[in-house]
Formats: sequence, C-alpha cells, structure tokens
Amino acid sequence: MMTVNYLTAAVLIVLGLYCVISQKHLIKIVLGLGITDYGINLLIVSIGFNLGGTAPIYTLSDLMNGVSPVYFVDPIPQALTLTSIVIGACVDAMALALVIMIHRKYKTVDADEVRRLQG
Amino acid sequence: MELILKALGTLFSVLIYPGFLFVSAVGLLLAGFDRKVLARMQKRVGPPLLQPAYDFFKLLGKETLVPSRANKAVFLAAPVIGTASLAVMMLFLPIFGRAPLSLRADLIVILYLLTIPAVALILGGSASGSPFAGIGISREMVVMMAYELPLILVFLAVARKTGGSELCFSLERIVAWQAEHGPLLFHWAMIPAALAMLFVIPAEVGTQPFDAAEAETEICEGPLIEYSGAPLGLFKLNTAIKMFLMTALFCTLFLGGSGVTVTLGPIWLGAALSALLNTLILLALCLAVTLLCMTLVHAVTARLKIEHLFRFYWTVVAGLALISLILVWLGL
Amino acid sequence: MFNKLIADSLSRSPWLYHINTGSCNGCDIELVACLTPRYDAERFGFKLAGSPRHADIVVVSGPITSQSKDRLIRTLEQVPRPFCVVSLGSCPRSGNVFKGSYSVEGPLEKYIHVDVSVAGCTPKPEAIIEGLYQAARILKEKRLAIQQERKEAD
Amino acid sequence: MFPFLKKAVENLFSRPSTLDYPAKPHDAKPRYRGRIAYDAEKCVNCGSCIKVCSPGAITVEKTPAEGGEDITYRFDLTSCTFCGTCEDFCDTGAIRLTEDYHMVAADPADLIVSGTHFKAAVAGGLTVSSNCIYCTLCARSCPEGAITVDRKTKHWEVDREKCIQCGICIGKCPKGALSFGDGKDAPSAEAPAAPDAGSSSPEAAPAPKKAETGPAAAPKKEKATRAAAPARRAEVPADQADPARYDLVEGILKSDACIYCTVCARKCPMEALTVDRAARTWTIDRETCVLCCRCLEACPREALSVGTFGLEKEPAWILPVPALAPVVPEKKTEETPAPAAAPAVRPETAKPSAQAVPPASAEPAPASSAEAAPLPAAGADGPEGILKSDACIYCTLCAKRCPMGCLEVDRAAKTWTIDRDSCILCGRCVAACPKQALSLGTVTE
Amino acid sequence: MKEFIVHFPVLAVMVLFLGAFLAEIFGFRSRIARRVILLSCVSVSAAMIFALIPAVFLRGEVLTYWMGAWEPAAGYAIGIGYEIDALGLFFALLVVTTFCLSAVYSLRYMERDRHLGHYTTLFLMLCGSVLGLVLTGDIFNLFVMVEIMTFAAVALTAFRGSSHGALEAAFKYLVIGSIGSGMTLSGIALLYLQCHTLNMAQLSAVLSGGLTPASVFALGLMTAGFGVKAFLVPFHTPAADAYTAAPSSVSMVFSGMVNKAGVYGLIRLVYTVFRAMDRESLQITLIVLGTVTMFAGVTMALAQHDFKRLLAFHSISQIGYVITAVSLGTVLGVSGGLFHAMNHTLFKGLLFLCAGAVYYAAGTTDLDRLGGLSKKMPHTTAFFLIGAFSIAGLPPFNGFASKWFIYQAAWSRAVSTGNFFYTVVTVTAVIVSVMTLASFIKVTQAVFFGQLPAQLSQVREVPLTMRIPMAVLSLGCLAGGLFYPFVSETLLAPAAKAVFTPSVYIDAMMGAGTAQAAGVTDAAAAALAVPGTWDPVLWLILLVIVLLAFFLVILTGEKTRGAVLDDGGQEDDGRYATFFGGERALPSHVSGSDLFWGFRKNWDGYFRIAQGLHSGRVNDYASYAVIGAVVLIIVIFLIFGFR
Repeated sequence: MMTVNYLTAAVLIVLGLYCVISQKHLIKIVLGLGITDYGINLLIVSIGFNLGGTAPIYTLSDLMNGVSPVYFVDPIPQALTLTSIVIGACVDAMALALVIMIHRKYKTVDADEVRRLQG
Repeated sequence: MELILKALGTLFSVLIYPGFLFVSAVGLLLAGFDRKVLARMQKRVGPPLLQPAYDFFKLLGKETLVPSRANKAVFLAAPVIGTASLAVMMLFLPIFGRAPLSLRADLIVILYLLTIPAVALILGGSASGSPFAGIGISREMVVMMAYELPLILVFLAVARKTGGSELCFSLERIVAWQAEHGPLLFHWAMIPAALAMLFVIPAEVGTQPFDAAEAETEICEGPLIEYSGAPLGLFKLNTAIKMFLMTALFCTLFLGGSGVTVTLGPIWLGAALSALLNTLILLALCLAVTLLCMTLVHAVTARLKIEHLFRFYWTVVAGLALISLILVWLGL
Repeated sequence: MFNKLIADSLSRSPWLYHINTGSCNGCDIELVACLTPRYDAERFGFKLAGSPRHADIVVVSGPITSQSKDRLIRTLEQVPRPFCVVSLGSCPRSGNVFKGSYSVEGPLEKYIHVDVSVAGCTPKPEAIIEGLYQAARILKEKRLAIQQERKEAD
Repeated sequence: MFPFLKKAVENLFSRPSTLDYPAKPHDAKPRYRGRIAYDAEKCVNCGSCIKVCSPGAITVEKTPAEGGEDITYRFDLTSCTFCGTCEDFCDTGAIRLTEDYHMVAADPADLIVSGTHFKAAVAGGLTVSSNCIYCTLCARSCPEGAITVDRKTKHWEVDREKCIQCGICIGKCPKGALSFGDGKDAPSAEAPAAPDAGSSSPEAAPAPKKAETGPAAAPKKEKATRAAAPARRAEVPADQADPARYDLVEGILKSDACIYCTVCARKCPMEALTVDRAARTWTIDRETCVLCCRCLEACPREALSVGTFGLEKEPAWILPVPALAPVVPEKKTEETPAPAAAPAVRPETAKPSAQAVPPASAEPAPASSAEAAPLPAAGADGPEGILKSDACIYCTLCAKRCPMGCLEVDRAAKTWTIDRDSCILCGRCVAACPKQALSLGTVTE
Repeated sequence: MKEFIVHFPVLAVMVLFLGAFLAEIFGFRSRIARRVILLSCVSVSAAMIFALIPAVFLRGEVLTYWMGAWEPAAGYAIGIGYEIDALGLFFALLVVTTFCLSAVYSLRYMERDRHLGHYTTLFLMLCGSVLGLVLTGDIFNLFVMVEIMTFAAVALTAFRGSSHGALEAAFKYLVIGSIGSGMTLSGIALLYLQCHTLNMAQLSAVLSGGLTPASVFALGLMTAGFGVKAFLVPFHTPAADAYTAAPSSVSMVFSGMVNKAGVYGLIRLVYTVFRAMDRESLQITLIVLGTVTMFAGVTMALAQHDFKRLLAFHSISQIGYVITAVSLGTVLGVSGGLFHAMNHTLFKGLLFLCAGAVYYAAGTTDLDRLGGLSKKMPHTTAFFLIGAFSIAGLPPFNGFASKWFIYQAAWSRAVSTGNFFYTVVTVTAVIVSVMTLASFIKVTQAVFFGQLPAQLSQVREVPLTMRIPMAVLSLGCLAGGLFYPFVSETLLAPAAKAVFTPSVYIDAMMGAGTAQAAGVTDAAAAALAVPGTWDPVLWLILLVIVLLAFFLVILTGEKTRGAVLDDGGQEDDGRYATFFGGERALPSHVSGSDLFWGFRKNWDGYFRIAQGLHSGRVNDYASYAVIGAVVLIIVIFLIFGFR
C-alpha cells in the first residue's frame, strides 16, 4: 500500500523536475518547483505511516486514566512535512515575486531572453 | 640566544656563502661563459668573461628614472623581491650533502620559490604602466604556465623514483639515494625526464628561443622597458642567478649533486676543503649543463612565437616528462 | 674605489640605442654590421638595447626630418644620464644631399650636443666601432664629472 | 635545426673570423673613396668641382692678396657623400679621394679639408691661334661657358669677364690653338683661321643644311690630355675635283683595312660614327664630326685618315627617297644614338652573309673607299677568320688577350675552340700568340 | 558563569535571529538604530563563539545542548540537539569572522543603497542560519538552516535589483537551490525511514549496522544536495551569477560562509553520519568531483571580463581544492582541506572586499574599463596584492601553506596506494594554482596598474571603515602563512581528529558507550605531522634583512627619481613619460581581455565549449543539476552495491 505513495511521490518529483527543465516560461518553472515540493512532502508523510495506527494524539481521557492507546502513527514526519510545506510556500512566494520583477525589468518572462549573465 | 645565533648563521648562509654573494658571482660568471661560448659558436670573438659583471656595475652607476605613470613602491620593490627569493632558494640546494635549510618537502618550496622571481618581474612590468610591459607580462605569464606542467611532472617522477613508497620531496634524501644507486640520469627510465628538465631550464631563465617575454626586437625588452639604473641591474642579476640555480637544481636532481667529502687535516680544514671542492664540482657540472641546454640551443634556434612555445611545452616537453613518470610508476 | 669601478665599467659595457630620423638605412645596416661576426662590436661590450631607458650611447642616423624631430627630442629626454650622442654618417651633421629640403629640420647639433661624429656616407663598420669606442671613453669622463659635481654639492 | 647544430659546434673549435681591428690596422679596398686629399698647387680654381658636388660640400673663398688672390677650397667631409664626382671633374687632378676611412672626430672641425693657393692675376685673356678648326670642344669644356664657337660662320669668341682663366679649354683643344695671349683681343670673327696649307678652302661653302643637332655631349669622362693628333692628308682624287658637282670638304676617310671592330665609333666624342659589324658597314655623319681625329688614333688597323674630297652636291631635283619600311635596327654593338637618318639595316640573320643594303644615309661614301662594298658572296672561299696551326702549345694566352672572350683553350684536353660570331677579328690573339700559331685567313671548314 | 557557557551556542544563533527580527521592526526609521542592532548582535554572537574556543580546542571537549533539555530517552534522541565538536567550531569560527568583517564593511559600503532595513534583516538571517547550520547536531535542523540560508542568500542577491542581472541571478539561485534542498529533504526522509531518528549521532550509530538500499539512496541524494550548496561543478552555475550580482559585502559572506556550509554538510555527512570514507571508491568519486570543480572554475575564471565574476569562479575552484583535499581520507588531507577552507575564507573575503572597494570608488567592475587605480587607491592595491599573492600560493602567505599540505597529502596518497589517479590530481592542483596566479596577474594589470583612464581621474580612496576589515583579513593571510605550525596545532589537529573519531561524537551526544554498542570503531588516525620544519619566524627575519640589504643597493644608485604626477590623465613631461617610441602617450592600457593571447589561442576549443555550456538559461542550469545528481546517485549505488 505504501508503494503507491512512494511511486506517486517519485512520479511527482520527476514530473516537477521535467517541467522545470523543459518549460521556457518562468512561471511554469516555478510551478514545476512547486510540484517537486509536493512530491517530496508526500514522500515524507507516507514514511511516517504505520498500518492501523491512530492519530498521535493523547485525548484528555487517555491521559487522565493513564492508558496509552495501542498504536500511533509516527508524528515526526508530519512535523517535517509541516516545515517543508512552509518552506515550499516561501520559495514559491519569493520565486513569483522575482518573476514579476524580472518581467518589469526585462520586459519578458521567456527563459531564453533572461540570460544577461553568461559565459 | 640560541635563536639569535641560528638567525645569524642563517643570515650568513643567506647573504654570504651559499646565498646572495656566492650565487650572484657564480651566476654572473656563468652568464659570461654563456655569452662568450655563444659568440664563439657564431665565429666571433665575443665579450670578455666578466661582461655581465661590468653590465651590472655600470647599471648601478646609471640614473634611476621612475615614470610618472608607474606605481613607485611596487616599481622599485619588485626586483628586490625577486633577488631576495632567489638568494633564499640557494639554501635548499645541498652543495655538500647538507642543505642549510633542507626540509621534508623541498621540491614544493622550490617550485614556488621559482615562481616568485617571475611574479616579481611581472609585477615590476605591470607597475611600470607601459603598454609594452603589459604585453611583456602577458607573455611572461604564459611562459610560466607553459613550463610549470613539465616541471611538476619531472619533480614527481624524481620523487617517485627515489622515494619508493613513501613521501620523498626533500633534496637531501634524493641526493642520498643517488649516492647509493648512482645518478638518476643513468637510470634509463629517467632520461626523458632529464631531457624535459633540460628544456624547462631555458624557459625558466628566459634565454633566446624562449624569451618571447623580453623580446627586445618586438616589444623593446618587455617588462623591463621602463627600468633603468639599479633596479634594471638587479633584474639582469636575477636572470644570471636563475641560470645558475636552475642548472644547480638539475645537477642535484639528475647528476647526484656533489657529495664529495675531503677528510684530511683538522676538521675545519677538511670541511673548508670539501666545501671548496664541492663548489668547484658543482660549478663545472652547471657550466656543462648551461652550455648544453642554453647556449647551444640559443645559437641554433630562433625565438619561438608565444603560442608555439606554449604548445611545444604542453605537448612535447610535458609528454617526455609524462613518459618517464609512467615508466617510473610502473616500477621500472 | 666603488665609484671608480662603476665609472670604469661604464666604459666597458656601453649599450647602444639607435634612432633613425629619416635615414636612407645605409648607416643603419652598417651599424648592425658592426655586430656581425666579422666586426663583432660585442668584444668591447657594445649591445643594442631595446629601449632608451637602457641606453648609454644614443646613435642617431639620418637628416632630422620634420616628422621625426619632436619624437627624437622626446626620446632623447627619456635617456638616463650619463649618456653620449653619436651621429652616424654625414646626414645628422649637415643633412647631406637633403640639405635645404623643406622637410629637413637641420643638423643634430641644434637639438643636442653631439659627442662623436662618424663621417662617411655609410661609414665603414671599423670607423663606427672607433667612433663608439671614443664615445664610451667620453661616457667615463661624464660619469666622473657627475660624481665631482655631486661631491661639491654635498 | 641539425645542420645548424653541426655548424655551431664546428665554429666552436675553429678560429673566429673577427678582424682584430683596433690591434692590427685594417685598410680599405684599393679603390675605396675615403677622405679627400686636396692638392692646392694643382688646383686651377676652375670651380667645376663645386658645380658637380651634389651635397654642396665644397666652398671656395677668394681673399685678394697682392698680385693675385688667395683661393681656399674647403671640403666639408661631414656633408660629403664621397661619390668621387669632384675627383672625376677635376681636370688638373687636384682632388683625390684617399683610402683613409678613419673619419671619426669629436670636434667637427677635424672633418674639414681645406687648402689655399695663390693665383697670380693673369695679364692677358684667352687668345686663339690660327689652326683652330672650330671643333667647339673648348666651348663645351669651359666651366663658365665663356667661349662661344659658331662652326657655320667659323667664328670663335671669348667673354673676358666670365673667363676665370682656368686653362681647361687649352687642355681640351685638339689643335692646341688656345693660349693665354699677350693681352690683345681675340681675332675678329671674320678672318677664318685658314686651315693648313694645301687646301683651297672655297668661299664659305654652304654648311650642311641641318643645324648641329648632335646630342649635347654629356660631360663624358674624357681624361685624354694627349697632344693634338697630327692631321693627315690624302690627295684629292681627280674625279672629284670638278667644283660644280662636288664641294671640296675635309673629312675622315676609311680605307679597306678596316675590320669593323667598332673601336672608332666608341672613341668618337661626338658619336658621329656608326659601325655595324654584322652588315660590315661603316657610316659617318659629317655634320657632327668635328675632325678631332680621335678615331684616327684609336683605329687598330690605321684604316682611317683625314683627307679632302669632293662632296657630291645634291641635285635639286632628287627628292629624298623615304627608306623602305623602317625596320627597327637590332643593335649588336653597344647602343649609339642613331644619326639623323637611321641606317635601315636588316636585322642580323643567323649567318652573317646577307647582302648589306647600302644605308640610305645622305652620305654616299666616296667610290674609292670600299666601306659599303658588299661582302664576298657566301659561295666564294668563305669569310675571314682566325686560323690555328698546330704549333699551338695551348698556353691559353690568346684566350686571355681576347677582348670578346670568344676563345676557350683546355690545356688538359688540348682543345682550342673559337666562337666566330663574337670574334671581332681584332687580331690581339694573333699578336699575343708566343708561337705565332694563329693567323688571320679565310675560313675553309 | 561557568556552566552558562553550555547555552552559548544556541544563544549565539538566537541573538542573530532576534537581531533580524528587531531590524525588521526598527530598521526603517533611523540609520543609527539599524547600525546598533547589526553591530551589537554580530559582536555578541561572535563573543559567544570565541568563548567556546578554550573548551573545545584546548581541552578537546565536545559540548552538547538539548533544546528544552529533552535528553535522549532510552537511547533515542527525541529533541533537537546541538553538538559542537572541534570540526563544528572550526567552521563556526570561519562563519563568525566572515560576518563580523562583512558587517563592519557594509556600514559604509551599502550607504548608497535604499531599503537598508531589509538588508540588515536578511544579513542577520543569513548569518544566523549559517551559524545554526554549523553548530546543530540534528539533521533536519541542518536542513531548515540550509533552507533559511538559501532564502536569505537569494533575497540578498536580488537586493540591488537595478544592477546588471541581479534578479535573474537570484531566480536561478532559487531554482537550483530549491532543487538541491529538495534532494536533501528527500534524503533525510529516506534516512528517517531507515533509522527513525533525526539526530546525527544516533543516525551514525544506527547506520553502523549496514547500509540498506534506502540509506544508500539517501546518501546519494544528500551528497548531491550538499554538492549543490557547496557549488561543485555540475551545480556551480548559479554561484557565478549570484556572487557577481550580489553587493560585495554579501558576496564576501557567500564565498566565506555559504559554500563553506555546503562543505561542512558534506564532511559531516560522509565522515560522521555514514562513516563511508574508508571506501576508496567513494573517495575517488568525491576527488573527481573536487578536481573537476577546481579545473573548470579556474579555466572559466581566466576567460572572464568582470572582476567579481572572475572572483566568483575562483571561489568555485578553491572549493574544489577543499573538497579534493578533504576527500583524500588521510589526516593530512583533511587538515590540509580545512586549512585551505580557512585560508580561502580569509583571502577570498579580502579579494571580494577589494572588488567592492573598486566598485564603490570607480563605479564599475568591468576589467576592460578600469585601469591604473593604484595611484588613486594605494591601500586597496596593497590589500589586493596580499590577497592575490595568498590565493596564488606564494610562500610567505597562507595560500602556500595550505597548498603545501594538500600537495603533500595528495602525493603521499598517490605513493602509498600506487594509484596513478592521485598523481593526476596532484598535477592538476599545481596547474590550477598557476592558472589562479595567471588570472590574478590579469586583474592586477587590468585594474590596478597600467594607465588611468580619463573618466576615472576623480577616483578617491575608500573610507576607513571599509579598509579596516581589509586590513584585518590581510593580516590574517600573512599570519596564516607565517605561523602555520601554530595554526595547525591549535585549530587543525583537533578538527581533523574530530573528523576521524565519530565514536567520540556519538558518545558525547547519546551518552557514553553507545558507540561500542553500535560497533563504531575509529580508524587509527595518525597524528598530524606538520609537513615541514620550516621555521617561519626565521624566514621573517631573513626576508626582512635581505630586503633591507637590497634597498641599500637601490639607494646607492643615482638618486634622481621622477616626479610622480598624480593628475593621472596626460603626462607631458617628456623625461618621466612612458616610452612610446617617442610619441606622446596615447590611451594605451593593456586591459584584461588582451592578456594571455598565447594561452587563449591554444585553448580556444576548450573555452568555446566551456563558455557555451554557461549559457545563462535557467533550464540548462537546472538540467545540469539534475543530470549531475542522477549520475552521482548511480555512482554511489555502484559503490555500495544494490543488494
């Protein structure tokens, strides 16, 4: 069951990278980055999954009467995913801001024209 | 106190015996021989043997003009840096089996001490602000890049041959090894390396076929164009000293240096005599090598264009050195 | 003693710098002929230098044409003292057959004191060597004169 | 690269080829033009050296002294190109370029050569004697152009102011007619100097129609200062004595001893003679000939002589027949400026046996001289040539003497070959042969 | 106070982030507020880091700090742990010195820009993130710090939006950077899958059991990830643009800290976490990566026409040196690599500051439009020369010492293993060093000597506060070169030992004995034998005396010197004018692009391809990164086998 997640994550990552490499339009490149990011997030979340585990939350009642539920899903990857999502959001925000400024300054968003620094 | 004594001893060895005075005297003598034999090869009488010395003292008497476009500090300091490093470099070459400043990794230090005079010339030329000098230093740098590859290959070949399986960059070890196994030149695997070294010496010193940097006909003495008086004298002295040092390095690396020791009479007499004898042997060897690799080549070939020179060094000479390195690497 | 050594070596290794102010190249070839094996000026230490900064003897050939006049003056200024000027052939001294032409700016004497003049329309290399030898001796006197002048100044 | 290597090493062990110049003096080649040596005594102050000196290196100052003036000539070596023209033009040989090339001086004054000589003022001016033949040689050589000679009116005159009494014209006159006289003026133009006795010169025979158009004689290097040649005279042949049809003219005559060696043509200062060796023709342009008789002396066979003869008048009715298609004559001998009427000589064919067409020059040679006589036909006993007998010892002397270099003698193979085309039959080899093995005869083979 | 030191590492990082936060708030209003915040935060954190030196270096302890005192429970690390061992602190020292000097430099350097409030915030964020990255013991914390670093770096690159190509460089840096961090993150995820822990020490303990394909894939991914951060060859393209476009004080920080962070990450990953450096094939892969970086960086630098772009490519090539040396696997190699990293921070920082000074004074860094600045800016020229000499490796300076270590290590490796590959590495190292010298000769001639163009005659020396950091750095270069035995005993030996003793690292973090339990054994780390008994003090005396002697020779000569006209423009005093064949001096400056014609003609083919590859298109750069990563992962799989 987990293999489906890993496969989709892998596909997402490869798709994202292909989009970054092949697309000439800067915004499409940013989208490609986003897709890879989602692929990686999916990978991280699916790592923490334990079959049959419940959400890693102690309800007040469990705490009160000291019983510990049978089986948790691993909480740490979820924390990692949170951070990764935040980071992904910031990256996309900054990338889009840069693209807007590039468009204002270079009057184009085609990757072939935006290459003053070369050689 | 001990440190001061050591410093004074080293100072003596830097300034007087194997250092500056000795090296410059022998260098000027070698330069004199070189010019004389070159003249004789062209069937002309040629200048007296002490001609480079006269040139040097004459230049001391001339006025030193610093052009207004030059950066005066670097302009005047450049020749001095070059000569200082050359004087210090002589300490690494073991004259009688013992180099005053020998270390475990002499070859690398020598490799870099050889670059300082070239860099000093480049800085001097660049500081003089003349366009001729600009072209001159560009060529000097390309020449340096050209001969650096074969030089390092030769050093590695020698180190590998004498070092066996552990690190051996120190010249004393190399000379000691040659004392038992006979000079490196007679090991057939090392002959291409010796040949490569013979080609590197004129390039490093900057004599005729490889002196694109100081071509007096094309770019009026290249970097030295704005120099006159004492700094110019020092630069000419540098060339002469380099001529001696490179040949001495060749003798040390390939002819087993001169490790003869004379043990007669009291200790200090024996030491003095052996020092004298070794110096003479070294001088003779250096003279032979100079005549072979610099004078003869100078008399026979014309000046190479800079890109031919670079291609020549990176293909032919580097190839020779590489051959011997590979042969030695295969344990031959 | 040191000064005497310098003055002496000044006369033993005079470096030449050749300025051609419009000459017909006759004297230029003869000057270079001096350095060939047959006449070999290098026996006395003469050597052609590449830049005026390295010059001890400035050899001028040719009737100073108007084009080359100010270049000659500028180059002569850039030669470090003490130095001598040798005029080669009869053109620098008198303008030879070009005398009176609109583009010849007259004898070299107008611009700088000529120490030694070697006559002959294309002087023989032996004559040139003799002239340069004489100039080298004059160099020595100039050097001693400078030292004298500096001794009085101190 | 390697041949140089071998050479370099060889040089190392061989003696250097440098002249140790300052130690051993090294003098220049024999005819090197070096420092000028000026002998003031010989100088006649003719000033021709000043005129010809291209860089203007020679200056003269005249300071009047009692009884004449001190003339100093200054030769500025620093302004001289040592071309030697002044030496050539100095007729008295006062200027000589020595072989001393050590012209090195710190002080420029050492490079000035000067000399003064005192020249007494000459009392009288230049006078001419009676045997002047108006050959205009003196007028040509006068540096100042003081003498004017008109050959037509047989008039000679000198301009006293211009004349600087240099005396060059005296040397130049072939007849020795000039001298510094006793101060009286030159004879008037009318009395033509009667030529020597023996010729009843007709009253001012009309000069040849065309004006003297000889080429302006370039100041040829003429060093001949010999005494004037004796005039030789032949009797006027009877058939030309009729004054109606013949003008009596004095001129150069050629006998048949001539071997067409072109020496006379080369000697003639006025280039009046053209000799074509192939066609074996000898023509003279009487207008330009000045009777200086130089050709006489030069002729190796004494074939020329001076004589008076009748010059056939041109019947008025004969129109000058234009020459056939003017073919560019191919000159075999050296280039001589063609006289007014170019001799239409057919180009030289391979075998010099073609019929020589008499040149349509206006000057038909007198019948007696056979200069236009055609060569004997090829079929006869063959042309003249040098023959060798077997007394020859192959000493190669003849080859050495031959001016044209047409003899080759190989001592080893004992062969003697002659190139008949270039042989000018000058006869020198015959004279030089110690065994008289050579002789001039008709070639049979 | 004694036990308070334990908190210093975290406090150092927190102070910087706090400063960033405050700067954002108060930064707009007044210049003084900005400066106070910047300088105070920077100096406080620097003081804290320096306070740790005696503990870590002299006494050799390994300091640990658990966030919120969450000690490891039952052998499992549950909190985020900071661990400072000699290696970590060594890099921390580099980071601290770099950003202190850059802060001082930027006071006057950035005064002409607007939005300085944002600059201070971003700058402090960058410093905080790199410091955090270097000190942390938790791998995910390391990743977060890397992210923040990339973020701040991209923002700072785009800071001077108007300058040529800044936005474009920032965008490329962001794209490639995020590809790199994506790879690192997925690597961490796979590691977590394998070991269920994020603490590096524990990871190392768990991994010692044997590497499953997942962890091998993680190793590949993270190596590529850190390769991108360290700008090794396939991933180096954004570095060239970023360093050029960023303001010089920032590029100094980039080349001083940011790529060092990548190097630290790689060392930590390969030596401590995976302890995989005993395999020679992995060493060879990293050495190949380093050598290619070294060579490509310097050859591209030779072809540059812009001062800062040239320096950028040199940074890439020097990092190649460090990686090559570090991955040699011997103590000498690692200490040589670390020493070179330290020297690189010093002299490259100095050179970038000089570039900044030239930009500040002359307004351009284009080599073809500059010239003859030495008369106008003598101090900057002197500092530049010291920087150029030390990067080229001339003896009295520090570049020589570290290069000597590296050659020694590479050659002893070659000799001991008999593998010809190391000889090729040594030879390439020497040739690259000569080419570095060549490119800096080109800059010296093009910018500082030669003829001053007319429009630059009003150039004046840069203000004092910009020259102080340069002076400090050049002193560092000289000291590093002369007193290198002292440096190697105090700093390098402990750091190298720390690299080779992961068990100490694990025990310090997870409590004693965990290393034996996990079977982690330390390789017999040979003591660091300093390669030469070259006694620098002696050298110093020697050189000074020899120089004195020769200055006398100069003075005895004729004394007339030329009047040094400072109008720079046209000189008409014939006597001291430059010799021009008698002509009046025409504008004739031999600028950068005219030099090394002989060399360029022979290498034309190579340069055409190399410059073609740097096409400037984002897609090309991204494809290089991805292809490079894939190749690296495949190679690592080949090394560790697929079972």
